[in-house]
Amino acid sequence: MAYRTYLMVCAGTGCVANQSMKIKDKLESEIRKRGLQDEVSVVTTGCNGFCAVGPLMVVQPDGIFYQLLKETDIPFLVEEHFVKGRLVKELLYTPPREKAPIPKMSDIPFFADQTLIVLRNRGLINPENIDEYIARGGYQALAKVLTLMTPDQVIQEIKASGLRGRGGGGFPTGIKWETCKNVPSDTHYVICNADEGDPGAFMDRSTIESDPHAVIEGMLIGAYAIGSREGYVYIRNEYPIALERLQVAIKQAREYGLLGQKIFNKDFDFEIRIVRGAGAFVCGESTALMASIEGRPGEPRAKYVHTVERGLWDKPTCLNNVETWANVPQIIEKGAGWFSSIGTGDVTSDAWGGSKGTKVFSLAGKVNNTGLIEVPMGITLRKIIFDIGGGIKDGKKFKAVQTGGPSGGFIPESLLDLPVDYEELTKVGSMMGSGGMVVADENNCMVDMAKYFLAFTQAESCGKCVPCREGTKRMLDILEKITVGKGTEEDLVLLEELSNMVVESSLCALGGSAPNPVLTTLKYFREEYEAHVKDKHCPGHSCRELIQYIIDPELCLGKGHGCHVCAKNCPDGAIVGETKQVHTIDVMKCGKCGICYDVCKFDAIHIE
Amino acid sequence: MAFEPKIIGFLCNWCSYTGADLAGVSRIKSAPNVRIIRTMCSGRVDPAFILKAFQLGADGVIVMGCHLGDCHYQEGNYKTIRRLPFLRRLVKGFGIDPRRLRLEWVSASEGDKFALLVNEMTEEIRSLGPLKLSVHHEIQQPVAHH
Amino acid sequence: MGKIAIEDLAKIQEAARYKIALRQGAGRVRINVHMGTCGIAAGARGILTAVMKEIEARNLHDVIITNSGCAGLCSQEPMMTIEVLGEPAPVKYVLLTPEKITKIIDMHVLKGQVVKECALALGSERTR
Amino acid sequence: MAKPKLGLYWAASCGGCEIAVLDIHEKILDVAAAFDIVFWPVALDFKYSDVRAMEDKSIDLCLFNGSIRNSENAEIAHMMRAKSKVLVAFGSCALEGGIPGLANLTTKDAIWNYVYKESPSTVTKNGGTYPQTHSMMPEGSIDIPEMWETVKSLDQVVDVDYYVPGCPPQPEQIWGVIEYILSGKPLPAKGAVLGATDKTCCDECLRERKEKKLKKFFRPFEIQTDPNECLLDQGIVCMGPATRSGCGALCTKANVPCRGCYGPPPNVTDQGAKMVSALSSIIDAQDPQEIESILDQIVDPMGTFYRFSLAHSILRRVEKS
Amino acid sequence: MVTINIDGKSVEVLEETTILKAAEQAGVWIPTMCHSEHLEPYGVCRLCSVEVVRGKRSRIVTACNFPVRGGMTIHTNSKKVQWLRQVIMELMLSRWPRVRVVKEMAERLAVKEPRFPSLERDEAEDACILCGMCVNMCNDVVKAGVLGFAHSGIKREVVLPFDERSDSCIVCGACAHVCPTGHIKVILEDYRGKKPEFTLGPKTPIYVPTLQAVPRVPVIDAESCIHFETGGCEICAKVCEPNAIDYSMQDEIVEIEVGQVLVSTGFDLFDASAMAQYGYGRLDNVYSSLEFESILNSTGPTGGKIVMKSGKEPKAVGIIHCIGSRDTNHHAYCSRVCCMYALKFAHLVRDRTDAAIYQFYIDMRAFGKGYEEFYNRLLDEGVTMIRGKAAEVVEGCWQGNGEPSLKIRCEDTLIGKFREVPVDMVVLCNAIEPRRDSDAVRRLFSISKSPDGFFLERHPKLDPTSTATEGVFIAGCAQGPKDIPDTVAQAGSAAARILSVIAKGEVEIEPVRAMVQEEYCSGCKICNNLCPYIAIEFLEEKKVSHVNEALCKGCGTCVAACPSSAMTGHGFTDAQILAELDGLMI
Repeated sequence: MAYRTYLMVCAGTGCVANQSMKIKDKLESEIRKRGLQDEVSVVTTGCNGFCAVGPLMVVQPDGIFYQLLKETDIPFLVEEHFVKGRLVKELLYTPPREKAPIPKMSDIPFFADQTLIVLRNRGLINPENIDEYIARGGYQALAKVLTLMTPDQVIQEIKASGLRGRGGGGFPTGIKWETCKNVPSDTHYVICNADEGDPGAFMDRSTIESDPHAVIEGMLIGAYAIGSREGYVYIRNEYPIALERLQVAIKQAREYGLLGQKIFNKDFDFEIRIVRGAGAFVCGESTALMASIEGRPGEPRAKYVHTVERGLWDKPTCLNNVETWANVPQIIEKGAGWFSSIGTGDVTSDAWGGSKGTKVFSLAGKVNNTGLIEVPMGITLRKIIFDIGGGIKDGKKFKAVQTGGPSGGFIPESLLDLPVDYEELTKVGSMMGSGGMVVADENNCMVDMAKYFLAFTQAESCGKCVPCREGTKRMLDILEKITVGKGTEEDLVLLEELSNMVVESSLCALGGSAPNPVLTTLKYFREEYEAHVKDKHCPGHSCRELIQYIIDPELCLGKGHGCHVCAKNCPDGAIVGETKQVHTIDVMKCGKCGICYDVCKFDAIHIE
Repeated sequence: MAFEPKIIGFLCNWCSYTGADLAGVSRIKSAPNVRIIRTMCSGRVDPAFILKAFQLGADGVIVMGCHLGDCHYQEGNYKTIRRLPFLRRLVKGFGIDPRRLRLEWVSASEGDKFALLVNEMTEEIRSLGPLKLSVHHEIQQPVAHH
Repeated sequence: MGKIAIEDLAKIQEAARYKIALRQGAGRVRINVHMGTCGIAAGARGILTAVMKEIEARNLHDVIITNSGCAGLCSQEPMMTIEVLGEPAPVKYVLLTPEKITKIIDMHVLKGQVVKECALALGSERTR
Repeated sequence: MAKPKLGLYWAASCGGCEIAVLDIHEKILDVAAAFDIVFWPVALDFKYSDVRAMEDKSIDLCLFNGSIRNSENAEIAHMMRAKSKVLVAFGSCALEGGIPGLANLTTKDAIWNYVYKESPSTVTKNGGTYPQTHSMMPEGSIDIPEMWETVKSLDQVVDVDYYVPGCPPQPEQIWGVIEYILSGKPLPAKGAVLGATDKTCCDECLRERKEKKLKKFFRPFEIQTDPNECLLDQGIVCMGPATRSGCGALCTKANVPCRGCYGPPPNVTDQGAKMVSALSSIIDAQDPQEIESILDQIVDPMGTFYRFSLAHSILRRVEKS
Repeated sequence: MVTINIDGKSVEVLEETTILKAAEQAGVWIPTMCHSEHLEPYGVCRLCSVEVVRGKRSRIVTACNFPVRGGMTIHTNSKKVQWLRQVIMELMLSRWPRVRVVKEMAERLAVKEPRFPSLERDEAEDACILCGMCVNMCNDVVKAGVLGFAHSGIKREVVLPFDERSDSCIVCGACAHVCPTGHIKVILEDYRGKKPEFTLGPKTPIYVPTLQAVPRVPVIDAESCIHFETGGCEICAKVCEPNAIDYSMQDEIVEIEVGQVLVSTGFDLFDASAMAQYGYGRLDNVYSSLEFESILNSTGPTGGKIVMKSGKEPKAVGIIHCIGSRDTNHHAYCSRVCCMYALKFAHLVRDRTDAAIYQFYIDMRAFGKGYEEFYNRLLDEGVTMIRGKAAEVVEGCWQGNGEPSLKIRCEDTLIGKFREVPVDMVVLCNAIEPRRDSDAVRRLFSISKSPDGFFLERHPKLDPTSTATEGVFIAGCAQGPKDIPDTVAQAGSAAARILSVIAKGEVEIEPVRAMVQEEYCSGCKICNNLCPYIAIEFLEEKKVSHVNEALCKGCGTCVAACPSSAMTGHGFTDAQILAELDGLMI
């Protein structure tokens, strides 16, 4: 039956965690209560990207964007909008530092400035229904490939499109497919790396949750091009919803004969198996991933013989990231020219000459609109952070942005106008990486941030080679010393030397990129290190040993009239003073837990 | 005159017969009552021969063979050691005193033992007296069926 | 549906096209049934169902049906406004009955002629 | 020319052999047609005086079954020898004493004492009386034959022309003999055994013989025998190896060991001694005590090995001192 | 082939060989810490990092596993490479300061002290430096799959499955062999009292038995070879150019039909450990005569030098006669040969060392030709002959040089006194006894044995080489203890007897034999397993038994046993014996 209105309820992990499923049920019951169930259909979709304001819903065809929904709002919302047709202002999105809400989703800057290729179906289709994917033009690319194009033509198309690996390396996909295809072997494997070990990165998860079939179709096209009959999706076990949606998608694809024997009755068989990652970050690296699929412990091996020549079970294997595979159907359907028109540089002569198409970033950190964004290559950091991201939270001042997850580097304010693409980011010491983007503001201590990321990579080091195993631990020890105020000048020199050594001589990319956060913070925020070392002072006010909580007498007495709230809550009993009098913090006893800072309603407590 | 028992002796060629020969050679005195039949091995002595001997009027039968393990044919005497007790049951069944049938091992070097046995057996049969069987009066030989 | 061939792709696409199109907000004609509390009392709900039945019967894919609040003219309820892409101004129909709906859909939505007798006015209120 | 005369007589017999003659079923009519039966006391009412009245050798063929147990048997035996050209010892009793021959295991007194005195079913008035050969009755004197101390086979009393073994001889064999005689072919040498072969029962037995190494003997009811395996291999005493064949191994086909009723094979004089010799060489024991204990498992050696041939064995009877 | 340039030297190597091998060929040293030529390159210590320049790009790669390609220039000692090595060395030195391999490499790379402490510092000298060679050896070469890594990152360690002794460990010691720091130890058995060969024997499962072996080719001891245990290793096959090693060879049993057999199966040496008082198998340097022979043998484990287990020359040697011979508890007979070889031992010890020699004998039986003269010569050479059976050999410290030597206690019957003779080495003259499996061999050839257990000859004087069984002959110590001259003589006579039969071309058989009259035999098979000579076989098609005349000895047991008297015996038929009976009874 034809509905007049569709409620696209976001069912991405973020929103589901915020009870969007309960909201969906409430919506359905309210609609049924009012007898509108034949007119208004509730559809769960993949993640829309705007996780900061989840759980969210888009009313189509009107395109109205409701956000920060609570179960209690639903009865009123259904009554007002669907019965009476009036918008509910309180639930609309109001950009930070503005008054008027923006009802139309397309007008909201967060969405407006994005260019969706990989995430074009997000929020529009129910990922667990293959018909809706097909309705959006799904599997047309596969049909086109199987009927009109030879494998070589497909490879030429991809090469022409300038598509490069979205996993972080940025290796030209076309060349990778071509080399893999030309390796003589009875078996070729095709792998989708959905391990996504970076903390703070959730692009692959959303892509699979919103549009699993895009990945499947991409792999089918890739397999046809390379001549592979077997594909693996190596997906983290920590992505239950994505795993389940992928399994449903594969089952439906197999029912439609899009997987298995004689696809589209052509002489092309292809089967996809799912292998669940056991939670090791190192298994994101291609050779470690393949070792894990083969049942061996996830340890990388030297890649002097590329995995396209000898990969899984020593057979030629083409491994690409989820986002890379998801781009393929669009390129085939809309043509390489359309794809290469987006992004920077020129790939006609040199495959490494440009960064084409779009990149999905997971924008997080101290920015207002945290969420998943897909932006064209070449967009500047400033536009991402301030236009799409909605600027720094609580009006704080921007300090740095870290791209590429724990293997990426920090980029200072001076380079905000840097166009985002593979070459530019690598030039400044960071890297495109998987697409994690963490914004830090004035209250973030660069040394502490570097230590956080290094601690992650050090813990995740497989421990096989000496530089990474021992080197990262020694670097971490040094950073530990610095953050507790025991760092010396030589430590900084030593830290840099160790970092360079680990980058140069580590066996795999994990070790090779783990020092990036340290190197870039040393390069751009040397003064913060000096502060920690010389003045024993933490500019970002976050290294506990180096900060000091002080009560401002005027505010405490003037505004708060000595309300004594901070003293009551202080666990160490470090705050001296009676009500109605000025309170002071005994420096020796103060455990720097920060509770007084939080509870003081009058902002009388500052951090030095 | 006194009852002279007729005793049939079945001696094996390699041990007891040689032993008897040794007794003779060493001039050992012994009773003449034992009439000797030589067989290649004590295993060759068929129980029917022994019954036949009694039927023909023998008062006693003694079978002599090599000691166990010494048999020239390795296991001949092992068969005899099983046949004689079996036959002794039939002999007892026919009402003949089992002492009239003896089995002894005499090796090639035991000439004296052979002589001793002959004397001993003769005295024992003499004490038992002649063996009277009703079949003795049946003159006719049972016709062998062929 | 068992194993599909390439042709089936188009069939599926066609079947689900209407649903997807709506979701993208693409539509040539937009019918807005005014359902303020009084509108509903005057039978706007019946009008809305009638409109939907007509659309479905004619298997139209480019007509958006929405409802909105009260248009203000309580006396003329139930009312609906039809905006057609490319036409200068939306047309408001008043005192609607399910029967009138069929005629309006045929004449205005399909053929593009405004049904004078049912129409109240052209254009819409000016908002500052 | 006149039909040849046929005579049958049964001395100490159970009559089984006579019935076996009838067992040739309709062929009895051929016999009746071919022969002029002149003497068959068990079947027709012939009188001894009739036979005495005949000339000597006037009966062409006489089938004499049953062993010689008393004076009457001997008297008729001698009479039939005189009256018939061909005297055949018909059946195991005539040939070797048979089951009645087992009386030689004991004495006449012991038998009478038990039968007329001690057996529980005998009612004795004044201490039980023995039958007298001559006794006076009011009606006159009665003479009954005198019971012999030893049972004898026919050829131990008179000269016998041919022997037909078996208890009873198998009907096919009987008919074979009669048919041979009717055919007028030259008769085989005197003393020949007809109605049987020169081989032993094993030849006709269908059971498979494997290795014979026995540690234990069983009586037929003690174990569940394997129908295809030689009974002796399974430890059951079977007289088959020392018994002439001709019966078609009837008993072993019925899962019962051969009793030796067809008598010893051609070259064997004493069936019992031969069987003892054969059995003892397959006993698997070397230690005297173990041998004794195995032999104890054969309960009645005399009865087992001389069941039919005791009267005709080398020693013929047991000496009671 | 590909030409590359290493530190200025150009070298031609096969393509795909690693830089390390190419450098070796070019005589350039590259440090390695986790490399062994038995294993696939593991590339974890990164010390072998070198700078490779190809076209305009230069990068740091590990030499041990980087495949060489044409037109490559390699700098193994550029400033950057040296710096990298030093920092890596500092890392290792800070964690394992006392490990010899690490200290040596650090010295060689001019790294004195690490500039930073390590929280995981391990003072042990045999600490595990996580080079992974043991794990790879166990999994890839030996294929026992016992060792493995546990935990990741800094907590990585080599572990046994569940930290318990694993059954699949075949104690091949390969991991201990390849471990650079001696962290892995193989617990060996206690060799106290064991023969020198056990300690001085071949070190590897594949070895050339002795230099005089014919053919002189190596042989593989299947019990201790890893390949037969786990199917792995095969290193010997890899290095053998003519690849003559075939693991699938098996022992073959070949059946040959012969007419006659000469059983000369030799003797066993009496196990002297049964006489505990002499300490054989319990005390070191107490050898049996055969062991001493192998020590004297120039191709033996000691190459002919008379040395104690410790490798030093003995100062005094005691030779004790009649161990197990002329002894009612063990063997009453005299083993006949000991006296003479004991004298030979004395002579050789006198010849090769300047040790004092003591002989403990009961009677010196030098009965052979030239034997007595040899004995007198020995006396002249100063061998001390003590007439008296040695009672006991005990441990005792004599020279005081810490070498635990032995003492032989005995009663010297000539001077009527007890004596304690201190010696360094004791040689026991073990008795010659019949082989342990002689009963089985005897039954195989159906020959009997004499009371002392050796094989029984047909006649001790007249016919010592043949046996009661036709066609089976015996020679040598199988028939009784004897020395080489006697054995040669006896063997010669046995051979002559055999050849005489062969020369005649036909075999004389017994006239007296059994025979089956097939018309009377009904196949009751009672006779089948009676015959000790297996002369009676059963003809399946005719269903009758049949006697093989060649084998039948004519004992007649089967004739008596045949229930249907189908079996008759030529010369001793029933009729003949019955006739004898008749004759006797008149």
